[in-house]
Amino acid sequence: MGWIMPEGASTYAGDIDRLYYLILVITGVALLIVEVALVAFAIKYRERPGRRAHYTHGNMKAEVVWTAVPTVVVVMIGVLSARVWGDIHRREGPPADAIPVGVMAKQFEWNTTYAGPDGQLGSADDFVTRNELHVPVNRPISVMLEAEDVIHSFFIPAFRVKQDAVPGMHIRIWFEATKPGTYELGCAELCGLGHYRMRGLVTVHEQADYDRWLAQPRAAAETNR
Amino acid sequence: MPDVAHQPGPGEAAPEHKEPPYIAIFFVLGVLTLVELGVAFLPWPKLTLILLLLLLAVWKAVLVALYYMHLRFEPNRLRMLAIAPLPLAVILVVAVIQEFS
Amino acid sequence: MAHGAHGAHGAVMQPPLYAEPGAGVYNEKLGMWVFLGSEVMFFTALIGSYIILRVATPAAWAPLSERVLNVPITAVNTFILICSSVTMVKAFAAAQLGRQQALCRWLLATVLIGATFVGIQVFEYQELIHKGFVPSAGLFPSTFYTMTGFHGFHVSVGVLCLIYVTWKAFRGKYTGADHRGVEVVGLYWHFVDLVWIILFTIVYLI
Amino acid sequence: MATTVPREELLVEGYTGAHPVDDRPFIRKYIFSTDHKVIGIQFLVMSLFFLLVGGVLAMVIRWQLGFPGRPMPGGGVLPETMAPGGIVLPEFYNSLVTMHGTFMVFFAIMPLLVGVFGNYLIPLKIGAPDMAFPRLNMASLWTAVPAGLLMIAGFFVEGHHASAGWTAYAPLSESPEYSGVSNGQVLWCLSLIIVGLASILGAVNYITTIINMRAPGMTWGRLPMTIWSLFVTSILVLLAIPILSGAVIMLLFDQTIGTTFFKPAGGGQPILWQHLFWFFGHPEVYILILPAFGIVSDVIANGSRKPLFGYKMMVAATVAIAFLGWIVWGHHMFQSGMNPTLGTSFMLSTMLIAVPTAVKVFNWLGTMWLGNIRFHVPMLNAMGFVSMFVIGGLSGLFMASTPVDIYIHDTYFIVAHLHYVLFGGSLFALFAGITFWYPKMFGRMMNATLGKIHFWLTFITYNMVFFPMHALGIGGHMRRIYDPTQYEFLQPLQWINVFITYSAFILFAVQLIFAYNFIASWFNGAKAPDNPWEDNALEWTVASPPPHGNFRTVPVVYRGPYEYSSPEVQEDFLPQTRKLPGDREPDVMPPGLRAET
Ligand code: HEA
Ligand code: HEA
Ligand code: CUA
Ligand SMILES: [Cu+2]
Repeated sequence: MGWIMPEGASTYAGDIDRLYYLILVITGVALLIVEVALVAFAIKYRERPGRRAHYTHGNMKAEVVWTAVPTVVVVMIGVLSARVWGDIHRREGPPADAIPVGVMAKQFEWNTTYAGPDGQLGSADDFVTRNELHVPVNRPISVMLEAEDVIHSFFIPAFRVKQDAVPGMHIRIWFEATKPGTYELGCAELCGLGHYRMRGLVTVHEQADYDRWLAQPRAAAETNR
Repeated sequence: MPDVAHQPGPGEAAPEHKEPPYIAIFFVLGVLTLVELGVAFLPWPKLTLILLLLLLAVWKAVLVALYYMHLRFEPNRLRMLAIAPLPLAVILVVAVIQEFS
Repeated sequence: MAHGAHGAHGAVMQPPLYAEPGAGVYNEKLGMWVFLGSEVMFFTALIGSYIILRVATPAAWAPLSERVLNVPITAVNTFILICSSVTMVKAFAAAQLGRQQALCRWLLATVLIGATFVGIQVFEYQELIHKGFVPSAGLFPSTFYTMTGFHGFHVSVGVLCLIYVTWKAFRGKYTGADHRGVEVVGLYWHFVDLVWIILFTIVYLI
Repeated sequence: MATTVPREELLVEGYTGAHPVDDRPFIRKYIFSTDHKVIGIQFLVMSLFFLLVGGVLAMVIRWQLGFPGRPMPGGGVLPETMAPGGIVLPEFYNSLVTMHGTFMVFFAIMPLLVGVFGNYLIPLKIGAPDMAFPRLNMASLWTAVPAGLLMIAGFFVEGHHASAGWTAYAPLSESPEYSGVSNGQVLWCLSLIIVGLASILGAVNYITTIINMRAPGMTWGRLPMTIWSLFVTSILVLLAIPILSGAVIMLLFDQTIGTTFFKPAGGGQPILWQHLFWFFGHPEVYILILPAFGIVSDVIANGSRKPLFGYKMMVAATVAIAFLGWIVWGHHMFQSGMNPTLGTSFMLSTMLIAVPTAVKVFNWLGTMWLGNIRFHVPMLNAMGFVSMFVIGGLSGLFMASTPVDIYIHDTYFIVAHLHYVLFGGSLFALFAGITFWYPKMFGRMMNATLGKIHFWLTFITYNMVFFPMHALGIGGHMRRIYDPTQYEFLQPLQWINVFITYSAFILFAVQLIFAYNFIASWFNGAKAPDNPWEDNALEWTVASPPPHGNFRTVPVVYRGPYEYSSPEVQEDFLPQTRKLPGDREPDVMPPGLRAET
């Protein structure tokens, strides 16, 4: 338990975590100021016989300070956040060399469509896995998110990726995993009684491994059709 | 501030009160409706039509508010209160339309 | 109104005598205007959704000439509602001058014309439903029935209120000095008319 | 009180103040009463009941989260469709979460803050005999009650109660084929439409009353912060609730008559529901906090025996929050598929809203600074409010930052935030407000010792319940999940859930102290003096409880409500109606009063 972010495994994680820690420090300081002042005043200015409160209606200078300082601080947080946000949701879309993957969410499973050897989604050699997502390490992955029934949310905590999948919409996101291994994929939007078990696994392969995996299940998928 | 409680409020029933041109407004409203009907079926570009029709509708609405709801004769404070929600309506529609256009 | 709010005589159509200057109008009128602010937002939700959905999915709206809506009859109905607004405002003018007979007659006319509007709308609905234009038939009918339906509901409530006011008028409850009921119900009535003016344009003509 | 004018003599045309004898029959006095004070107390009873219901639902939620799949003690009484053998079903869990949020927001906190304090305090504090429209006021209460019953009825209908969250995201909320819920959701919609109508009627009344019925001398610059906050809140209610009503009506039609506003299959837009809901929803959360700000401002000034620091800035901040509150709704939708550029604008506006709130926090601290602080129970709760609300507000900044929100959106970080602002904020302020005005409402004092015990135990256990939720959120724990142990990465965090659950049970038990104190004091509390807290505002110049009609004659106001420790008088308080030699008469004076002075 604590305030430490779990280990990240994508290119976003660094930026997001840094921003998180920055805000943690800023808000921590603000919180400390407020709580310390509150406790100190409570002790120092508790009622004592014969004392009288200082009669004042305010102080313009103080007001200006505590309006201006928070303004500067939050605008700074805003500007820094906007930059990271802009990197994630790039105007020009995912990098050109990204591997396209289709993810169709439905109650209560994730169906992932991979492009076949032609590298194009929507062609005859596509194949599908259920509740599994396989990606190579250090390659941008471009995910086309769709939903069949209700809203779901594609959440890979280790990658700091979360995006709603909305029926009727085609939402493209991208990410790049940086560490091989297996990670959990969860659904973060209430989608019905099975929402809590709408779980999948993401496997990040070394490139060679990935190529081998890509070669193997294709036949099976074709017979499945 | 003057002792406002004793002055007859604006739009109050004073005997010499002159009636606003209710009937004239009525004819304007009727004519504007006819114009709208005429305009709607003109073979003009869609955007022009929409803007023109909206303009006519707002014109009519403003006439109703100013004269029939006698906003024209009300204190300023009330007039401000009456138009206060309109910016919110615009904010909502304009922001959400960004999503889909 | 109940105790405390107003005296029995004199300045009932003014702000309370014993208070700081407020909006400069009497309570009931201020209250109605405040309430109308809320109504504006209600119709914003419905009309705004219509606009947004229409921008998002233009294909769900056929060109004007191919739509099933009966524009001529609705144009007549629009005119009818405008007529009811003018009779309403004439009733108010009569009330201001304390002309009892004129007040009753104009109010009665407003009730009848208002009810006619509702009647024609019901007829229009029947015709449309007959043609298969039912609420579940797509985006256009969804928005159409919700907007015009809630407007019709408002008109109907207005007619009921007007009937009550008319009944009171016939019993001579309104005077030149106190005709709050007439003015307040009038504000509501004109507002409903105003909403229709907007609706007619954006639903039937655009 | 040393007033120079013999008030009893001054009768004003059109003013019928306090009734010397109250001869209303029982039913008009206590049930269908038009007296704002009775209505306020009726709202109090109603909403405390719903607070209790919401609390009970929370306990069931906590049981399931702490011990997923284990039969709940006493759960055997629940029907098979909810918890067979005492084991909570996933469907039932979703209903629990939905109804916990719904009851707490719409039937507990909102009526407590707006219905209770709006009704009880507005006429008294501005010096009016009653609301502008007493009968409308009664109608508002008796519209809210059936709505609440309708909401409860949902538990007993075929299928489950509404279970798409209190935010009711479409299309889940409107598709029985996906949710398994039909009638429950319909009742949820109807109930919200009706309770919305009640709120709007109330708001119309409050706004009219505050604008038009302030006693002579009660200028805008002398209004207590409670009244300012309630005024601004009422405007938010007036303009935000109809948006919800409209949206819910469309949702209802989608479900019942087959329209397709939010149904993608028929060309509708699920995102539109979210926009409408949050366009209402964010103003709504400020509806839930602004009155709390007002109550706390009044209590802190009273407790510190010092004028409120920066009154004008406090008013300006309230208004600024209300304005900005309309342009930040998108921060609930950063991950919804909303246009990212729009997201950036919403982030910046959300950041800015921290500024007026900061002004408020520092002004409360400024009020305490160099004060002479009395730690009565209301003051303790008000200080609890400041220290806890700040945590909730600051956690809001994490979520306002779009990239960070990617990770913490829909996790327990949000749950922690919302409980810190709603419980740590609104509910602590309510404890402050209820204990502060209880003597006026019931003419009896609450037990101060029990009050202090309740405060400290609540303060501690409350933090034990909700502070660890931040850690869960940072660990990635999603919200609204029935069984967190399904995920491997959450299993190491499960002990936190267990800890929270035990703490929550204690927290609930501690609330029973409050319930006991509340009920027992009603019957046996010490008789309350007219002005137990030595406050300046108008309600403390009349008897406890005040008579029907409030003031015997028109009160005249000579100053603002925060003149504590003024050098002009010996005592450390100076009532608003007390005329000192140098005081000018208000510009507007009722004819009767003017003639005599
Ligand atoms: C009383 C109710 C209340 C209040 C007052 C607030 C106040 C704020 N809220 Fe909160 N919010 C909720 C109730 C409330 N919220 C609820 C119920 C939800 C969840 C809804 C759901 O999904 O179910 C929610 C969700 C929510 C989200 C969506 C999260 C998500 O779903 O991903 C966001 C995102 O931006 C947010 C932000 C904020 C901010 C920035 C404030 C600001 O107003 C806070 C400002 C206050 C401070 C900042 C603290 C005091 C200031 C200082 C001490 C000054 C010094 C400090 C600095 C300037 C650094 N809130
Ligand atoms: C003001 C609002 C409020 C309050 C007070 C609470 C109080 C509590 N909440 Fe609630 N909660 C919400 C508003 C609130 N909550 C909302 C809006 C959500 C989101 C819903 C959604 O996702 O859709 C939520 C969600 C939520 C969750 C997340 C569920 C999930 O996502 O799966 C959890 C989990 O632990 C939880 C727990 C608790 C607990 C343990 C309490 C405890 O504090 C309860 C303690 C008990 C009481 C407060 C009752 C005391 C009674 C009295 C004082 C009455 C006295 C009576 C008389 C005098 C007669 N809440
Ligand atoms: Cu899918 Cu939650
Ligand atoms: Cu918000």
